[in-house]
Amino acid sequence: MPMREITYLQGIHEGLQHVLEHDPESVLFGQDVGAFGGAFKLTAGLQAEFGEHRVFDTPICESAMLGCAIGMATQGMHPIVEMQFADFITTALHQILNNAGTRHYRTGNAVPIVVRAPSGGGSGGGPFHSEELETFFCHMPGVKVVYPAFPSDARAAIVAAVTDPNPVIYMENKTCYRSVKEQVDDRIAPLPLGKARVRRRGEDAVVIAYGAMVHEALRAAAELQESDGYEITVVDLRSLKPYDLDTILAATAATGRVLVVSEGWKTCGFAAEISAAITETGFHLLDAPVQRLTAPDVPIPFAATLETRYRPGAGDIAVALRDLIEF
Amino acid sequence: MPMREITYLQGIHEGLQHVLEHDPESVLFGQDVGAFGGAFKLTAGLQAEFGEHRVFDTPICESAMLGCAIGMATQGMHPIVEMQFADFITTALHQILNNAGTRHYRTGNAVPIVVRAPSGGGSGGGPFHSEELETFFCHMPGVKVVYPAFPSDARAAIVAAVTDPNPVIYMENKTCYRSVKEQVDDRIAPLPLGKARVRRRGEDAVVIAYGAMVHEALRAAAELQESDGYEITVVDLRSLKPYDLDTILAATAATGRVLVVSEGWKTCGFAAEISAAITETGFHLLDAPVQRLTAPDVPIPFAATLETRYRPGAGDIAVALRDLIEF
Amino acid sequence: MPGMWTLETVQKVAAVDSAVWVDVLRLMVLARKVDEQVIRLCRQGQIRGSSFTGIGQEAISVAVAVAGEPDDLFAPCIRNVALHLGRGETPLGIMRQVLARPDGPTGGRDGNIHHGRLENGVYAMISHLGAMISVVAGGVMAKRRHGKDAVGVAFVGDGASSTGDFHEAMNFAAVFKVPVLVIIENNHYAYSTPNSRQFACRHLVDRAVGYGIEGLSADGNNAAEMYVTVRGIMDDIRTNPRPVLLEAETMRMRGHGEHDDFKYVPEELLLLYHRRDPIKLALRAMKAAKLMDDSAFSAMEAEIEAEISQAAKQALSETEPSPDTLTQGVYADA
Amino acid sequence: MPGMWTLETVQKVAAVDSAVWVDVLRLMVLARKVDEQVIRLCRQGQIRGSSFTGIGQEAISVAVAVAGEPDDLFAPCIRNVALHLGRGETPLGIMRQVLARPDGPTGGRDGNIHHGRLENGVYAMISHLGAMISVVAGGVMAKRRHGKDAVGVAFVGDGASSTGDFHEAMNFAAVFKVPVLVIIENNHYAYSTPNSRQFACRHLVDRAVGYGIEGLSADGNNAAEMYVTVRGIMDDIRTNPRPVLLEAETMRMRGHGEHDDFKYVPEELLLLYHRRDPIKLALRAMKAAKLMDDSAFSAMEAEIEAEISQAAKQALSETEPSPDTLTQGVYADA
Ligand SMILES: Cc1ncc(C[n+]2csc(CCOP(=O)(O)OP(=O)(O)O)c2C)c(N)n1
Ligand SMILES: Cc1ncc(C[n+]2csc(CCOP(=O)(O)OP(=O)(O)O)c2C)c(N)n1
Ligand SMILES: [Mg+2]
Ligand SMILES: [Mg+2]
Repeated sequence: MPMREITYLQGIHEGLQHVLEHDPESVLFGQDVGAFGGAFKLTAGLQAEFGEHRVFDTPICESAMLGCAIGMATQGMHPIVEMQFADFITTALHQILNNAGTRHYRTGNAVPIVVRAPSGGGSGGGPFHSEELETFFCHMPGVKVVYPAFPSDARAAIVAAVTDPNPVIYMENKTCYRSVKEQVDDRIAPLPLGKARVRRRGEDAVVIAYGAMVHEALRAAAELQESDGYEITVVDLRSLKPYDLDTILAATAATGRVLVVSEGWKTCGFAAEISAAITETGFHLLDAPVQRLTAPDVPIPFAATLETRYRPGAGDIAVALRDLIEF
Repeated sequence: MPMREITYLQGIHEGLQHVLEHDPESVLFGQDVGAFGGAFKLTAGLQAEFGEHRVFDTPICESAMLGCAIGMATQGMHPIVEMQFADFITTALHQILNNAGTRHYRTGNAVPIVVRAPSGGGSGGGPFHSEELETFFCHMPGVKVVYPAFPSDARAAIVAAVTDPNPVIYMENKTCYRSVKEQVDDRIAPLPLGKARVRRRGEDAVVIAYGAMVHEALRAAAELQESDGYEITVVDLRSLKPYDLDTILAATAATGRVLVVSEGWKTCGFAAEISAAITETGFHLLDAPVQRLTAPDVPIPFAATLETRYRPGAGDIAVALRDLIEF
Repeated sequence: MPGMWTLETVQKVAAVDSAVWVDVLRLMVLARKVDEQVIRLCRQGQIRGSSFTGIGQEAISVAVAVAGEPDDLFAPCIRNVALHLGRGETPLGIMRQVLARPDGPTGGRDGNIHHGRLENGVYAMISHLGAMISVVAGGVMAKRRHGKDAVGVAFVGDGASSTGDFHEAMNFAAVFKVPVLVIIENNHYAYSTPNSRQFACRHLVDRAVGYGIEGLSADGNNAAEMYVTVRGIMDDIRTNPRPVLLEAETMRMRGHGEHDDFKYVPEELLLLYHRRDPIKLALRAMKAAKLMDDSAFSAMEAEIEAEISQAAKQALSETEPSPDTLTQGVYADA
Repeated sequence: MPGMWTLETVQKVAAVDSAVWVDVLRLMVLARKVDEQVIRLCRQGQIRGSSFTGIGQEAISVAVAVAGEPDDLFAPCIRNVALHLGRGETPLGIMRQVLARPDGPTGGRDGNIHHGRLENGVYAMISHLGAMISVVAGGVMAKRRHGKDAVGVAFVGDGASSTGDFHEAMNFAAVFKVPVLVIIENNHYAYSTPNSRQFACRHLVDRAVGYGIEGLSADGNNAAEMYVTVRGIMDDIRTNPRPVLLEAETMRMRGHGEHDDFKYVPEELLLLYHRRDPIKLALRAMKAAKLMDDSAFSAMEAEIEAEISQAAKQALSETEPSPDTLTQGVYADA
């Protein structure tokens, strides 16, 4: 098959297009996603292609948007809701935690909704347009969470999320939108939810990462190989709930040294979960304590000087890995 | 000083009474907290004592209640907001995470609000009246979280929460309301936030717990002493953010074996944070991997048979401790 | 029948097939007696926690249940056991629900009133007030896309009208012209909080104009008026899709739950509504219209009571779900 | 001045001290030129991300800023730089804010428009639309308990009126009779979404009746009408505390942010509002009333421009905060 280069944003776009084309029950809605194409122009052209009936704008009402999606989903539709920024979901978490997340357990009725959550900082979005909220969603029973890092996975994860009969939070990283590119062909298969992917292999240590941090980790690994000759495994989780404990443990066994990286806040963050899970089930595999490298417990600052320090980067990861290996 | 026995509920009530009496800037509001005395009769008599101006009912609007509190707090008042059940905060988390939690960092203006969150299951509240949401709050920068287990601490924690210049989520456990009693005198001093209390000492293992789980842990420790002669340390965290890492590490050093117990959900729960933090800073102190004992990732079920299995109890803790000690 | 009606209403009532009134009365009695049975079980300590009933408010649910078509969708709240019963739930199902039995509508996983069977078009509520209006709107949008001429009905209380969710859903439905009837059952209290501390407008139906939709009021204790009003709206929005707001004034004749002594309600108000009991009013009118007599009514009551006590007995003989099922079914299988 | 006014309005306008009109005009020009400077900095790549301005909507903020008393509280939104400037923020403060300088109102921690100085009674907004109305209501409640006769003013857009937070806060303020003026700046669009897809009522001010409060409309591009209207309401609710809703029709003359080419806005609408530019309208009226002439206006412009370019130069000469301060001040010290 011929290959072509697409961006992460195109990956999501193509995933949406694929779903809208092949699944007549799918609809996409959110603020400004129609003719305007969304705040990031990610949905540009989809309304023109599939019609106002399939791709449409809503008023500004996150709770009603999610409630509407739940109602549709329980009647056999496959709604995809775009939050303009992930940050605004906190006005309506009850619709996800309580209404969508508990429904199958309580009634046996499936709620196949997908909530797209443009996430993450790095370009001056400030405290209300940069949040990483995966921890909230991963803590919710009945909810699944995906977080692709590469364009092909982003595309495949849309298909998987829409196909899954459960509420899926689709985390998408805004800094990856245009900066991350990949060669892909036109075959689109759903991403297997719950399966990580090892992006690089080495025996000195493993970095467990997701979203934009996968790319920082890969840069750090390349740097360290060059500078110190260290060989680093990089695990791209791709799916956060469920997460792929088998792959994590295998990498732990192979390296004995684990660094978990997240651009979310530290306390009670997703990185803690991975650390705790490794401790519980793979303690004997460890040559050094599992370390977390995360954002500090600070609102996401606007100034470039502050945000650069705030957000873990390849340099920070390299330092943490060196410390870990030389522990 | 003469001693008398009070319940956990009375502890909170007396704390509120103390604050309302001594701090003219304090007010207490929420749904039905006035003449009716609240869904649990916890605030009974306070409106009669302090007047409608200080203790008042609101319409059903969690976001406006919290917003109003933030507005008052920035003007020098000390509002205490009662959520009728903690579960309903998820309709308005943005007011805590974004509006209260970021304000001091962004503007230098303090936001001394207290949000009372009646939490926890155990008596058939079902999925929407039993939630344990401390993980959400502990993940929020700029927010503090207390969770007392004993009547005297409950009383002192109200005073501390109101005195603190930051947003404080005051977790209170509904099953403890009438079942937990303690001898107290009339001296009321604020609880030092961030300080745990060791409730029992032993060298075989330590249980780190909070809220209702402290009592289950104490029962388990007593049982194990009797049945197996094991000596268990029980740490009552009392404050979850900040949490008392020094006390946790000291207990880890003394026992080498740590069980973290929480009635919240497992994945990304608060117990993971404690496990990760011990691993990071006290790995060398461990003789066995830190274990978590939490509720499973399941909506809180209503039936007694299910809820009893759902919620960690003294028996489960004893089993986990025995496994840990015999690791 | 009470004298405040317009000629038009009287004519509408008269035009309804008399069998409907028997259905309406029967369903009100059934709901009342189911609720009374639940209260007995609660008093006997058979039910975990408190119990929440709709005693005094039956006419509203019954009107909707009887007016609905098979494809319609409903979002009941905590006062609508009559809606459940009218849309296919059985007394046995209710007994199993409140007793947390495995064969009940939520298999014992949810609390007493948070049930609903989607196969009957009835959504299981969540407690968060106001949250279900947008759900039923979305459900109706889906049904209509599937070619069904479904309409939706959501029930909320006066207190729930203060929530942001109420507002978002009303505006959303108005913008998308979704055929949902949102009924505010104004029973004067939200738990202990009276209307005067819940809102400052004269009537909650005054909110309709702010959504650009019609708003109507009806006497929530008058089953005939409720039925002709609800039926009229549902028929109308079925062919001319749009949301409508209906405020039904009524009274909760028990505490918020059985644990609540509702001393905050003035005696006179309860007395007034006691005289305006929806079953009494309907029975009197039907007797006057010769649609019912004492012996037929007694027979109806007896039959219903027998069914309910049999249901309670059956449910009591069953046991709660096995703890081993605790973690099953959190997710739907792919 | 435009001819649609009632005699009463004309009389009210005439009764205002003429010095006020000069203040109003000056502040509009200042805000416009500050916004234009921000746009220049944005184009030059000096600003992170996009920039959000209030060009075309200045009259609304200015009316409030000039009408306010020292104890009053304000919750501006993203189109209200004029409110900030009118309540004590300096052009230098704004430049420092958009350039994320340590001496700016948020010390570079927050994005360009999310600032406010509490010492001036101005709350720093959060992005979550509608969330600040209840905050300003709470602030006013506190001030009144402290014996000040403060009133509050919150600004929201047409889009924000769809949020649950808008509703909860309006109802809350109505129940507690909090003196807040909530101004909906209806600029016809919420980002790309036109009014027709945002709400279905005729006018957003129709929502007032549903809260049991007064609702007024005013021409948001007519500074004189805005001022007399806002001043009248603020004076009135100061002594007779209660919330009021005011819908001001206006137009956003740029994109949602500078990244947005706003092609979704029909040319004619922009042309219409271009002719109705609030500064032009005010200047023409003031010239007709001999309150301003060309040379005085040029002098005013020149003076303002000098201040702004000096402010920009100063702010540009400073540097962003040291990364070492990143974790400071998340909590207030006990
Ligand atoms: C968002 C939210 N806040 C608080 C509650 C707690 N609560 C349950 S019922 C109730 C009163 C409801 O009053 P109303 O809507 O009038 O219904 P009624 O009980 O009178 O039928 C309250 C406050 C809730 N369920 N949801
Ligand atoms: C709760 C919430 N949802 C979504 C957004 C994203 N958002 C920011 S501004 C905006 C449009 C606002 O329109 P309007 O209220 O009319 O204000 P205007 O920009 O026209 O002044 C949107 C959707 C937000 N800030 N908050
Ligand atoms: Mg009510
Ligand atoms: Mg607008």
